[in-house]
Amino acid sequence: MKLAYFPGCKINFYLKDYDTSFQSLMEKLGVDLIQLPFNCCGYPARSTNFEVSVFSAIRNFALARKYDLDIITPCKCCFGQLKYAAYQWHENKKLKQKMECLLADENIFWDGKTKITHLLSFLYNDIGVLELKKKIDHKLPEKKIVTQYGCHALRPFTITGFDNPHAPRIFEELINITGFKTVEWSKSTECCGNPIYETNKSLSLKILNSKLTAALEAGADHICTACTHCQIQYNELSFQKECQKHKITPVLFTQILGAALGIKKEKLI
Amino acid sequence: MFQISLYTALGLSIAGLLFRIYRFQKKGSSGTLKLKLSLNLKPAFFNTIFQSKLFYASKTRWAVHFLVFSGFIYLVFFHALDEWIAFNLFQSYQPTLDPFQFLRDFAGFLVLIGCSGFLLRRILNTWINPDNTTNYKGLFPIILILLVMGSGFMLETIKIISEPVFLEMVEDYSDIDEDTDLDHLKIYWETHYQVRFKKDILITEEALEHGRRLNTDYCLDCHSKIKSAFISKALATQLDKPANFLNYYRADNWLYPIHYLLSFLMLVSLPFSRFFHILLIPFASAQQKMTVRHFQEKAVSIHPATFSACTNCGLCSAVCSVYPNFLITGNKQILPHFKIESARKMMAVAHLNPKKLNQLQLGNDDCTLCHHCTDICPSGIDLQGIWQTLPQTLHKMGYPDNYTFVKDTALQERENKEWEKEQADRAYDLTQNLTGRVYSFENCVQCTVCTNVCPVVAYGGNDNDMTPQQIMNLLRLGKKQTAAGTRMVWNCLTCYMCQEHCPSEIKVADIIIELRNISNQTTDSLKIMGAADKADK
Amino acid sequence: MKDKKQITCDITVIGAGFAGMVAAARASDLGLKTVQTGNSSHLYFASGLFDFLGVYPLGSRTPIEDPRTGLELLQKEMPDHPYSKTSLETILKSFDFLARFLHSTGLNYVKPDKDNRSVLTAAGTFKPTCMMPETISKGGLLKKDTPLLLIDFKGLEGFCAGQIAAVLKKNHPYIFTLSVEVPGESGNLNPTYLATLFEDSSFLKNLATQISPFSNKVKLVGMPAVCGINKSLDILTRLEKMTGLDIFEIPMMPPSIPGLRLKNAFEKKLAGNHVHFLSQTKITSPQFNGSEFILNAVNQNMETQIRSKGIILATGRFPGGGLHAKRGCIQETVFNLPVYQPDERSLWHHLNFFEKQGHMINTAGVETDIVFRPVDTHGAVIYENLYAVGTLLAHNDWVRLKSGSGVSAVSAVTAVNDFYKKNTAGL
Amino acid sequence: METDVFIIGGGVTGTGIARDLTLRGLSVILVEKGDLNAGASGGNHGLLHSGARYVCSDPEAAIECAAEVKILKKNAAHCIEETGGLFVAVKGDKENYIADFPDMCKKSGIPSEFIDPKEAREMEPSLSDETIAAYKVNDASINPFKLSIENINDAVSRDACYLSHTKVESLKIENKTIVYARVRNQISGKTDKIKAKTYVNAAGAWAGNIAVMAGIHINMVFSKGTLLVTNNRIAKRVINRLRKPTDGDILVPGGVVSILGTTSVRIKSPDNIYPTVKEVDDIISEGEKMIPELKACRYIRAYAGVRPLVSMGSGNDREVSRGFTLLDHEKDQVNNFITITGGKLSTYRLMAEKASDIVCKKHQISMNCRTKTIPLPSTHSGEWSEPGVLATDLFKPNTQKDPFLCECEMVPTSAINTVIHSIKKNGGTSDLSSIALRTRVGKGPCQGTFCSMRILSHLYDTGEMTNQTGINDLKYFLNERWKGERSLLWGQALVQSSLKEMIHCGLFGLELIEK
Repeated sequence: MKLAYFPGCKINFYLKDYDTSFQSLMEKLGVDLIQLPFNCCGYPARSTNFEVSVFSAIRNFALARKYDLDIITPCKCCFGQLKYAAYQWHENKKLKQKMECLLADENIFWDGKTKITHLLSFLYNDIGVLELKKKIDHKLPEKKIVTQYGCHALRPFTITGFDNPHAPRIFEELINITGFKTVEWSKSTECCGNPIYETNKSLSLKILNSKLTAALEAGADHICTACTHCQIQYNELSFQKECQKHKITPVLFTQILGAALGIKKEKLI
Repeated sequence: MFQISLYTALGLSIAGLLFRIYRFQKKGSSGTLKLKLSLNLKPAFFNTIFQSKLFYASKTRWAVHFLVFSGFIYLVFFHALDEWIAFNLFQSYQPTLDPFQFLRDFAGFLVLIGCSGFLLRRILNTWINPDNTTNYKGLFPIILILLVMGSGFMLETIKIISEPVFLEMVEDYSDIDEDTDLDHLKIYWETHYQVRFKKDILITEEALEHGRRLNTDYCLDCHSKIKSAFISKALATQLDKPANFLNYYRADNWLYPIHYLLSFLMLVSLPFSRFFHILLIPFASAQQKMTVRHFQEKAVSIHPATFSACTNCGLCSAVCSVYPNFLITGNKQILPHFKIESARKMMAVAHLNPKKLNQLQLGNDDCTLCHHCTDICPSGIDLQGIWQTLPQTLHKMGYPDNYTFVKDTALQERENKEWEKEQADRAYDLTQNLTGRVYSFENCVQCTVCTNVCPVVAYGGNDNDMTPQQIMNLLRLGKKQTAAGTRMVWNCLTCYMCQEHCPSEIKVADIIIELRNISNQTTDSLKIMGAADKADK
Repeated sequence: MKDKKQITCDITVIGAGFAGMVAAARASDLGLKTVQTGNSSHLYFASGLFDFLGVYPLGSRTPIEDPRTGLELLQKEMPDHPYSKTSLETILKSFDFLARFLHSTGLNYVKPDKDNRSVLTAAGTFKPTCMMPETISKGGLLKKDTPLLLIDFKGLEGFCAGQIAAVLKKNHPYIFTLSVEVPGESGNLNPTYLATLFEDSSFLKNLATQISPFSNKVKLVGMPAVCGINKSLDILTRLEKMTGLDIFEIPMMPPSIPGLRLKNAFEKKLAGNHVHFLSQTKITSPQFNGSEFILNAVNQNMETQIRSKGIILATGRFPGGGLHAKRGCIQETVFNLPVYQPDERSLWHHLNFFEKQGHMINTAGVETDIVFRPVDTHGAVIYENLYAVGTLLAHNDWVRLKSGSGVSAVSAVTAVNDFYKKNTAGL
Repeated sequence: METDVFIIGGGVTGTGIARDLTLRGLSVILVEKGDLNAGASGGNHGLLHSGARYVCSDPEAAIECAAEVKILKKNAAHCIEETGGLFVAVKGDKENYIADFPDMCKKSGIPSEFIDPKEAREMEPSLSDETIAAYKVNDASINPFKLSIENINDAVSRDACYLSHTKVESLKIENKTIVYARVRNQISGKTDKIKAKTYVNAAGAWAGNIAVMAGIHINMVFSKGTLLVTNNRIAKRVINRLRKPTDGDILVPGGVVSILGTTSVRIKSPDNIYPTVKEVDDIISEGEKMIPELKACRYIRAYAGVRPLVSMGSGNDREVSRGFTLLDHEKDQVNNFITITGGKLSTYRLMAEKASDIVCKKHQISMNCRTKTIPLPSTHSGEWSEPGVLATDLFKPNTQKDPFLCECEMVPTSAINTVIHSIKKNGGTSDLSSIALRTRVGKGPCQGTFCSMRILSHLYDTGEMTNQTGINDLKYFLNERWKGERSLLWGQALVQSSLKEMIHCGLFGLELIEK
């Protein structure tokens, strides 16, 4: 299976290990990822300029369309934004026209058919939990782990359609096959605080802290993320004094699944 | 004459160099951009000698660039500085002997091709080029090189055809005194070395034969046949007619100073023109690149010299993640190779045009720190490092980011501004215009569920002012701008909790995000107005 | 062009309010492949108390002691009332099912005993109800003259201990009040956030130390219903241990935390039972092709075609969107079923908001047969496998009768059971 | 208690007279059986007529208006919003009326300017596309509550005394003069005698009842007018239907809302009136012809006022002059008693002036009226009655410190406290209703669903309330709101009210509580 790999901006500089582990995981699952010169998904521009945000996304779609590929991304933000943009494109005729003109200038186009899928939904829907389970040959130790559903994949459900927005399951199901045991906690669907890290760091960290405390109350050893931004936020643990007191480590889903599938360590970091 | 000009040139050039360094240091001491000593030499070496980064970035460009580079280096060592280097390396060295005679021409030839390549590209794709000033700056060195090469080849050609030069050589290197011998040698050189003589001498077989013998005796061991100097030879054949005239006026004598003066001009302009990148790129590439940890610890510092290493090749802009932003907003200051230019100017002269600075601030805000520009930059500049430090500098200079700007302006100021009208008139038809249509928020039943699920409300503490549902009320009360300026709107995580939980299914988050859009536009126009005022003063 | 999808299932529950949740719970419990659509956030308005029958006949000055006697009378006098279509034991059974289901999610309700319990509310009034969360139950046992400590929290609007005390003064002379300051919170406190604070043990300790001094004066402590969102009972018992006092919660204005607990409990468990939930999704142009319903579930970006044998219509009344009132008439929004309603708008509401007889509009709704299948004006069943449950049903002024949860529960359970009986053969 | 002048009725006229007289140096006691603007002063459009509306039905009233409006715009600017107004006719309206309108305006000297219907629709996009004619006039909107509050505050600042919830029970008459009035406080039930030189009956619709106490019969006619409040402001300007005045033909912007009215129904008694469903439907179906949006939009509440008119015996109340009636009862053998009633909000000052003139004559005071010249001072307790006021001037960046008690209209705790303070200063009781009267509390879409409880518990918190009357207070307040809601409960308004019922009856079971 061929898919266009949409890494998203941050992964390249901030989270190389997610990049590598994701790629080697896909390789293991027999998916060959095509690297295209994608630009920003448009999420950052969403709060500054609506048009820009949609156009950025559509331009990526058009690029994928050029090679007749569907897109997969490991980042929940990018996933959500691309979904959102596609929705706007279909809804808003005037907008669509303008976008089409702009694309035409670079002689590319988009017919709205390109599908966008996130790592998790891909594994859950296209590969299937049972399929994966068969492939697992290195069961991991029974560590307690809590899940971090990124906001933008989960909400608004009416646009992303990722999973039940109030009681999502797929992440748990996917983790539990690796051997790790997910534990219930109150804040699994809540925001990690990353979106305002740049502008309002103190608040961002407060939110992060509240999540860590809740995770500890639930008795977890790890927090599992499947989103670039969430992981970057949790990596704050190692930088911020007030976070270091929490004895809990964030892990990338790609790494634990990769490990469970027996991918070598160096190909995961 | 030669000596004087050489030493003045050297002096000037060194003085200039020192001056630049001094300036850099002074700037360096100013705040965020400190001098950084931690160097990593390996990339510096490869990037300097083989231009490795350029090679990865664009093969063709690398090829062209490397022609010039290699040819030029050869000429410097085996032509300009031959007395110090060439002669000492090879005892047998003679500029007029092969292979050196051939190589010199060949090197010159490479440089010529390379430079014409530069010119060609500049003419072909103009969009990638910055504004005219830098365009000219880019052209200056190329022209200069071409002139130097041109003059060089001309000089060689003239020497070839020149009778006086021939006679001088005869004087210096042979003991021929009989006119017949001299004539025979002349005949031989006229036919084989393309010297042009005033009065024709009739050519006979044995005269030529005798000439050849004389040539082997006296000349050959330190003057190869000129066919190896293929370019000059070609030129010489062209100069058949004016030859006598040129020889009469000893063109070689006045062409020679032109040649070396031009070369000295190059030397002088080294610190002040694009030539400088020859020294700066190694330096920039040697600078340690920023890592995530650096930013976490806010230990970011870029040496100002690296700004000047940029050659405006524009490769960064081609891979910039937010290129689409530029396509829609048209703000050039989004693109890296424009940004660094203005940033460099800003560093150089603190009082840059406020409008420009404002644009720069707005443009730089769009950067998503994807590191593509740094990855590709052939000069090895840590561009992302610069983008990441720029906001602090701009803030110091009175150009804060929108978040801070809004935080510091009282909400009342935002209401009833003249621009508000035009903004109201500007149809939001491309957006959903949720804030403009009553039905999108009038169904609120004041149940405060959105407020209850909002993490910002929960943890914002004293940083909160309005709650999501109060924002809906503000809209109902027709206070769009006030709403747009609230902390709520600007602290919003866009986590969509409110929207997902709203029993009346109001698009709370979408509305808040749209408000932040409006607020951003408002802020931009406020800033632009402010910048304009500054500019007037 | 929206994302298109297709689902086939045994039964579709339209609506995610209380009735909808019960129906989905029952259906998934019976192993039916269930799809649910709607907006679960309306449970924020639920008090968390399950009423059976609080007042009958309407206009009587006092609530009824024993709902059973009330029920008998009601079944005699109001043959159209949903309760009249069912029996006491069915009602009790459905309550029982509800209790079991919620218990399995870790949300404990006290089993109903013979009489109604009257639960103290934030207004200082008593609400007659049948089943309540254990965190609230002790408030239902409030005796005259028992010394009582009432706690409120600075910044928690709409709840004032002094107010309740003042109202109760006549019957409960020995009431102490305590206004707790939440450390580090200067301004407005919303209940949800306050509830999350309870999950932090240090906060709990702090609170305990402020309560303990009263332990020699009182035995019983009442506090707003914000004692944690998850594991509320554990937290309450921990607090009781720390203080050595009996503590109960007092339900207050929406957003109600007991309601939120219900919401979470249902959602978690139903998701676990693989009930496919389409949040904030509307059903448009439902069709019946003789054997199954074909529903178009539409939201912003998705268009899901649901093929379903049966449908449970639990869309609620006006707030839930099950009924929509135009200026002239009231309509049912999904199937446009016939709606029993007053003849003209002037009859909808009384002049007195607190009219004991209740407003006529509250009896409007969908009329059904004895297994809650909507019937047309001639009393004929409209669709074999279409059921209407919950507050959508006509002739039930649940607000005045205090019969909301009871009717919802019994109608939902009965409907699903009936569908199951009829269709298990086919499954 | 003793005073120079005893004024009955705390409407705009009463408070206006109080201010006028205190400005002329007389001491004043003003009693009001309810609270400020309980009658017609509260139940109207809040429209400052340019006069154009009356040019054909009642020219002299029109001229009066025009003159008064000028003065008010100068002196009471802070109670007025200079909206400007439009007269528009739609397809089917009487051509000849449209044709005569401009000259009639000219006759009464009222400026009116013809505008092309297209242009009119650009000015007011909400106008129907069937608009056939439009005239620009200088109507404005005025906040009657603020007006009365400011008037009385100014009077009180000159030692006038305002007694709210105080009802006149009887007037004691001895040889052709009233000796004292017996009053009863509605809340405490205490009675009291008030002696005064002159007695002014400004009881508006209840003027008849008061006059009767002095054995005088006034032939009052009560005409009920119902008005609707929309959820948001629909038009920038006042919009009048260009036709003979009738039902549902004026839309007045009131801050952030619009007010649509009105009807005219002859009723027997001015007491406990309320808008009926039929009236509401009539108004909307008339209004939507002029502004289609009115058909779909969400309404917050409806309210009714009674126009006190002194009959000239004819049939239709709209024929009866809207000019005011001023009766010196000397002719009725009561020397120190005058009655002032009827009239319009726009001319309240003039009414007050004329009444005061007579009073002054009786007191041999030569000083002329000064309300014409001295502007009405602005005090703080008034501003909270203004829709959306907080969101503009009084917005506090950090409401964490000062939480809103009423979310819809954004009334913060501090505001409630100031209002409570000013109520107590005027000897009133700080209960929900009197707070609601002076603030926007309960006037938003939720109509008291949440704010009622929040404010009540705040009152207990701050010790303003201690006994168990709170619940009855709550019930009373909600019922007052209900009167305004019930007639327009459909669509979202019904959703809101069902939520209210769920909370206050379903959960709190207030309907089971006995007084």
